[in-house]
Amino acid sequence: MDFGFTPEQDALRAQARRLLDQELPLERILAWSAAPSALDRALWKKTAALGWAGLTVAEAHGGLGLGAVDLIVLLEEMGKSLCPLPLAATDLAAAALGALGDGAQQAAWLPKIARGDVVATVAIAEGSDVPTADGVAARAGARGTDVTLDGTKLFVPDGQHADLLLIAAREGAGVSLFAVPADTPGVTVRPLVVVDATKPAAEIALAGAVVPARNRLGAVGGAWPTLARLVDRQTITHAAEMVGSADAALRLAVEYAKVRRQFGSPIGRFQGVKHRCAEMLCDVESARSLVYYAAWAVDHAPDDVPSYASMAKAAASEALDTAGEECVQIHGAIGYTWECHAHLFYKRGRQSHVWLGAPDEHYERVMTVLQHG
Amino acid sequence: MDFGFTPEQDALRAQARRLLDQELPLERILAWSAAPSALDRALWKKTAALGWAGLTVAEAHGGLGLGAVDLIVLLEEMGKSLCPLPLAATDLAAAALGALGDGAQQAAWLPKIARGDVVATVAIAEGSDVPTADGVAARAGARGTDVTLDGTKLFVPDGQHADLLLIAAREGAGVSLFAVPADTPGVTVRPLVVVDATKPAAEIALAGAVVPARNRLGAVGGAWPTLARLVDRQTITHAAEMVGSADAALRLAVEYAKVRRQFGSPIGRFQGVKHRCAEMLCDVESARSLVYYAAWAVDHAPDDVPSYASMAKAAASEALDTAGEECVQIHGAIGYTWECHAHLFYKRGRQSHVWLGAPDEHYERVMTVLQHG
Amino acid sequence: MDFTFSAEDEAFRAEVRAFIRDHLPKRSGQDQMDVEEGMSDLPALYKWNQDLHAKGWVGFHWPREVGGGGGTISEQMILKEEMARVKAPMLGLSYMGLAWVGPALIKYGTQEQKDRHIGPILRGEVQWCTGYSEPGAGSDLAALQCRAVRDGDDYVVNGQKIWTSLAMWAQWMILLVRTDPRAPKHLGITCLLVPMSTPGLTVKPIKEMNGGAMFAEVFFEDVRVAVANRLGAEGQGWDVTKDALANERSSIADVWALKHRLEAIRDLAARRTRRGRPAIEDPGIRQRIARMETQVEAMRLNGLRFVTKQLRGEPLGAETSINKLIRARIEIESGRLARDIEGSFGILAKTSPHAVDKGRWQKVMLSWPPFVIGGGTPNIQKNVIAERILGLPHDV
Amino acid sequence: MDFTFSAEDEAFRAEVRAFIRDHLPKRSGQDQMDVEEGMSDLPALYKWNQDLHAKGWVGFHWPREVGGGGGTISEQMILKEEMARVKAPMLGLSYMGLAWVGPALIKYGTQEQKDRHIGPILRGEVQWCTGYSEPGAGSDLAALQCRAVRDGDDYVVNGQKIWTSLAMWAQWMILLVRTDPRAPKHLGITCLLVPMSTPGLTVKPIKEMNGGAMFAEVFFEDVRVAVANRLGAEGQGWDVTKDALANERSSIADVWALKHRLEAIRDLAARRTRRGRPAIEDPGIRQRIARMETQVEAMRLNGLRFVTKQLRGEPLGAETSINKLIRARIEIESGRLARDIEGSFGILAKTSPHAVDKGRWQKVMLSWPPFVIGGGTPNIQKNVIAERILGLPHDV
Repeated sequence: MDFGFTPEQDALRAQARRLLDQELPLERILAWSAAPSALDRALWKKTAALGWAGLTVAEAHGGLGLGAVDLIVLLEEMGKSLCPLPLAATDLAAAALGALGDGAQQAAWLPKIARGDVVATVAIAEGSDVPTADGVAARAGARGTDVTLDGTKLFVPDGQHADLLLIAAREGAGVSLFAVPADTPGVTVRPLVVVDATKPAAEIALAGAVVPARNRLGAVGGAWPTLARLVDRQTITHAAEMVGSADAALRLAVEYAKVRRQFGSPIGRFQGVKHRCAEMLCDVESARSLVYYAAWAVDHAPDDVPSYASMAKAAASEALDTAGEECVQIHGAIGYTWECHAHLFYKRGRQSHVWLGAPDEHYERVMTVLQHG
Repeated sequence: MDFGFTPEQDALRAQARRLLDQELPLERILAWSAAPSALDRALWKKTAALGWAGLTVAEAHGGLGLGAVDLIVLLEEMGKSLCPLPLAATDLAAAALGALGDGAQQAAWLPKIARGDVVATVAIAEGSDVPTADGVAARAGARGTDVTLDGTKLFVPDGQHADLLLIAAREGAGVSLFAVPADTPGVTVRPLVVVDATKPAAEIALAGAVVPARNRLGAVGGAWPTLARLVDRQTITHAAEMVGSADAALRLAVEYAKVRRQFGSPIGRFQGVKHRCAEMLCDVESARSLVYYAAWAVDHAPDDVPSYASMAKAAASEALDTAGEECVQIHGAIGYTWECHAHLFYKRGRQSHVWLGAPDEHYERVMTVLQHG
Repeated sequence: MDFTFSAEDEAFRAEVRAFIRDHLPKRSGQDQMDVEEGMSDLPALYKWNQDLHAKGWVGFHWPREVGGGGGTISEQMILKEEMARVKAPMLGLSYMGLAWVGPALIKYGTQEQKDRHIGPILRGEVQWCTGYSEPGAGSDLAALQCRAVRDGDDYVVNGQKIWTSLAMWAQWMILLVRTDPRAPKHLGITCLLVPMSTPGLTVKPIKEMNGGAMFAEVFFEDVRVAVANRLGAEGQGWDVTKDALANERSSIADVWALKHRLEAIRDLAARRTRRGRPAIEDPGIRQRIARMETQVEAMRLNGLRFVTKQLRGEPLGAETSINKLIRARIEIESGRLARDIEGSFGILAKTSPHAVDKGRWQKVMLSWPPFVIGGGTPNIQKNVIAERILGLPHDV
Repeated sequence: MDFTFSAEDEAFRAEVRAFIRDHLPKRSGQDQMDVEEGMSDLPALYKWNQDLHAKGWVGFHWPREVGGGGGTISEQMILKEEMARVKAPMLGLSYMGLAWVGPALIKYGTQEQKDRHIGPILRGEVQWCTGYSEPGAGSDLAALQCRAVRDGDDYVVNGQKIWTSLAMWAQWMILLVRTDPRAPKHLGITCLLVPMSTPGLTVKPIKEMNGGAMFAEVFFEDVRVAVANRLGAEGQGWDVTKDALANERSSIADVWALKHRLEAIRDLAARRTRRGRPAIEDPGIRQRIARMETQVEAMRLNGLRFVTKQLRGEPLGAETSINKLIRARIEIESGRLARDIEGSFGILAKTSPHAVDKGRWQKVMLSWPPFVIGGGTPNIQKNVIAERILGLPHDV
């Protein structure tokens, strides 16, 4: 029984912290968020060289072959720094290729992903808010040995930075997944302007985009069960980022409360401030425990994944939505200014709360699992 | 425009406060709650002599002919003292007689009620939690010029102290209301043991109880619309008592926080305590405003009654449930002892919260009114 | 208790409604958030100010002898409520002048000062800003350090102010400075009226988290202010302004703005879906909407109880902090609720394709702090309530 | 990260399960609230204590040389978890003796004291109570005033204790007294072991709001305690007991008790109706159940993170306050939730006709304070977290 990290994982965390402190201090994130521009490819390559992009890619394909727990160590640190690198999206795409792709498909894409040459993402969601296969309305049609794709994918994480889009589309009675290079004619990627600029998302319009049938990952119409599992993975990795962000928001508020003086005393001496901070710590640590276990379950207890993914996301959403808001409030008027970093966490909290399902939706699922196993 | 009380209402309030402080200090309520015994008839008569029992009874029948706002002035003070006198129940019965009774029925009962000779109550609820006419399963059957009553009424306010029971029963396609003396054969009244002993309630079992048909108030099967209105009145008067109780619970906590010292200082100096008290005051005053307006609406703006009754009850429930709980918590370990009065308010809060509908049910009704007018 | 109005009051209400019908600028209806946008149609707002002023409805509660309307308390209430009901622009263009400067001038100003400033304020010709808060003096306003030293017929001001709203558009500032650093902190403060064009005075807008800029920092470097522009006596600055600080603007206009916002949220919920069903049928959403409606109603009725006290000639005390706290809750919760109704779409900001209601709700979500923090943070309001109403001991 | 156990640990788990199968008293399954009821079947509990003791499982984490079981941390965890899973009675009958007295004796006791007391505690033959809190020293325990004056070979004790749980049934008390009123408040305190039968010692049960009485006031009037019964040196009392105060009993047993309670709440919701539909289909009730389940799971996993720290030989600090705060929330919310599921029936107490589940939930609703307030109020826990984990300044 050991609910802690290995020395290797601690080293990975320390490495991430060093790199992020150096390359992406919050001042840089703030400047970037005013006018979110293209992905910093050089930085992405640099982290890929450290093994980040291929962290969970099999060693045979040039990755490190590590697990979900290792991944969330990185993501938690990225969350603390509000780092906009597309690691979670790329991991998800790699996991999809690993689960559904055949040898040729994996060999074609995974090494490039691991090297950081190809940024990838998975496009599942659309305008519908129904989180089942029924929510996929984009259509795939046969044309000889090709497949044509039509429809609109929404909220595609890091879609505007991806070279490779894995697109879920209705085919026959089911849902298939297709590997679609972003520069395929008929594919239009438009960035969405979101509340939290550090979490890019895009719209992908498909107007008769054509890919060879060999770009289908897995069987015709057979992708949904795997996609549903991948959404759980995505939910957990996102919750890990949220826990990091909530932790950092709390620390930012606490450090300010130690130095800001009102009425002759640091404001952190007043229980009106300190008790709120204590409650936030409670919520952050609880969400953290749930995220850690959920990540462990991904590779070791798959039956636990659905309910723990939902518990982790619900708890992380509540912790971060509150921590971001309190971070602004504890800073007082300064917290409302652009120059103060508080709003970056506030925006992350307000956005992540509904991204991949608000707490009430996840609690509903927890309840369903409790009732029906 | 005047959202305040008249000098006469202020005098009524002062009179109530004097009498309650003298006759029913919390020490006496505490002793009584350990073994709730019979109604103190002498005290009831004494208050009746001051006009309380007949406050809203027409002057023609020996009452003061006052309105719902006057009534809630009394009830708010009674709530502060957790006074167990059956004023709200008796008012409701008098209002039912006033609305549905004919001249003879009113003349038969109202003067006795106003004099304090007859304690009365209305029995609507049963085991079902459906708050519509469908929830009434007790049946009335014809037998010559008589009516037989069968069924079980539950949660009858002050049922164990009432001489006159106004009983709602299904008759034909609708619901009728019958005046049933408590000593009628076939009527068995059993006190319910409730969390808050200061709010007595009873079960009334009807096993072939017979009353003359002239004891029917109003038309055959025609009572429900009036009963629904009376439930709103009951909801408002109960909310008024709750506001009084919440106010008193807050004051009790505040007074303790001023004198109880920990770490060399009154605990009321710590924001952990004082901010909670401030929030409670906010909630109590808001509930109070809603109750006052709802009571005014009873006699002057009937269309506003349903939604304001629900808003008042929901707000009062939340305010009191919290104030009672915080009153215990702010007292620390002492608050858990029988000798401390905090638990009396806690129990009132926990009980009243679900009595006549929990906040979620009332908010649902507010929403329905907002949508459909 | 009586919620009806006298025949005179009802006649006044009819007069207000007729005026609205004839004079309300076409462009209105914005949420109160949109002060900046509201400023953009200045000609219409000047016309509106003129029309209102002609009726005596700018500075309606000020005495007639200084040019005010001399309205009774119930007439003031009717005027504000009728205007709010139709989402009319503010009752007067010189917002800060009406709220802060006028009341102080009326009580402490010299005849010359009144003659010079009150007319332009009423006519909406001059914008004012307030130089109160400093980086080290926010909730603890009396800790202010901005220094003024007497030099002949001038004061020479050095220091900094912050959170000065509308400073970029103002021609005058009402400024608090410390003239006696050795006096107890409330007693060494003096109030000055300062033209914004004075040399040495610099305005630096503060960019806000929603991307806009309504506030500014104001820097003073040897700014010379004529002693004639001192309002009240030297050292009397705290008294001069504290009345206005305590001067509760009736919250009726705020209540109506919130009521309009909740109406729009209900409408949003009726248009959007959650998990394939209309959001307005979602029980959790319904509960939150109804609960917020209940709080706004409580706020409205609390306000009427306060007005009743005023009508009866009783002073208003700390109880106005109650509505400030409720308002803070609603300001924060309304944006969050709208986001939850929008679900995934709740993340889309103003200029995004697919943004719901042109990103209105995201703006609400990013714009509550001035309403929550301005005029005292919730923690300060709670201290005020706990100490002044409940009698709990001071802790700061 | 690894949630599996070693082969040795799994063998131990099998041993525990076999033991439970063979020895668990039939009457069990009560909620932890029912300590009083639990006490009523004493013969079965003595037998259970004997059987456990024979296995070395009473005082399982104490060193073998004092008669403990010398269990490893993971074995302790397995033992507690398996017992909690089947709702077994407590691991040892001398509850306070095991929790408070034994640890202090092992560290500070003379050989004679150990020989005299540890055996009876392990065998469940002697009940202990703790004389710590006083009317003026609750959260601020070190402010205690109960006075002991040396008189020859005795201390003479005068004063009062309060909130002494189980005092009515105890034979011995571990008592904190002030021996040096002039020393700084933590340094003038001494620890004594006192037979409850000593003349001058009076126990007065405290009636609780749920009608029961688990706590007492204890009065001391010239109570003579032999110096030989002093635990540790004079003035060392705070050190002697503060270790035990800080000694986090693993919360695994608490977590399982809460899990059982939530299971019962789900079952309740499945049996009851709200507005004519099964309560478990009510979306608001579902949200509250799932949220509480999530909090209990977090509490369980937080506890495993703390155990991991211990397994790695790192000291446990203030983080155990986190689970105490979560537990406080759940203790209060569980009774409230059950009430709301029961609706109108939620007001019916134990002995009422129609009471649901024999009034179990009303008892829960009236019995949370010892679990919420005992061992430090939520406000104290928040101060501990804020100061010791977050490094915020002291305020008391």
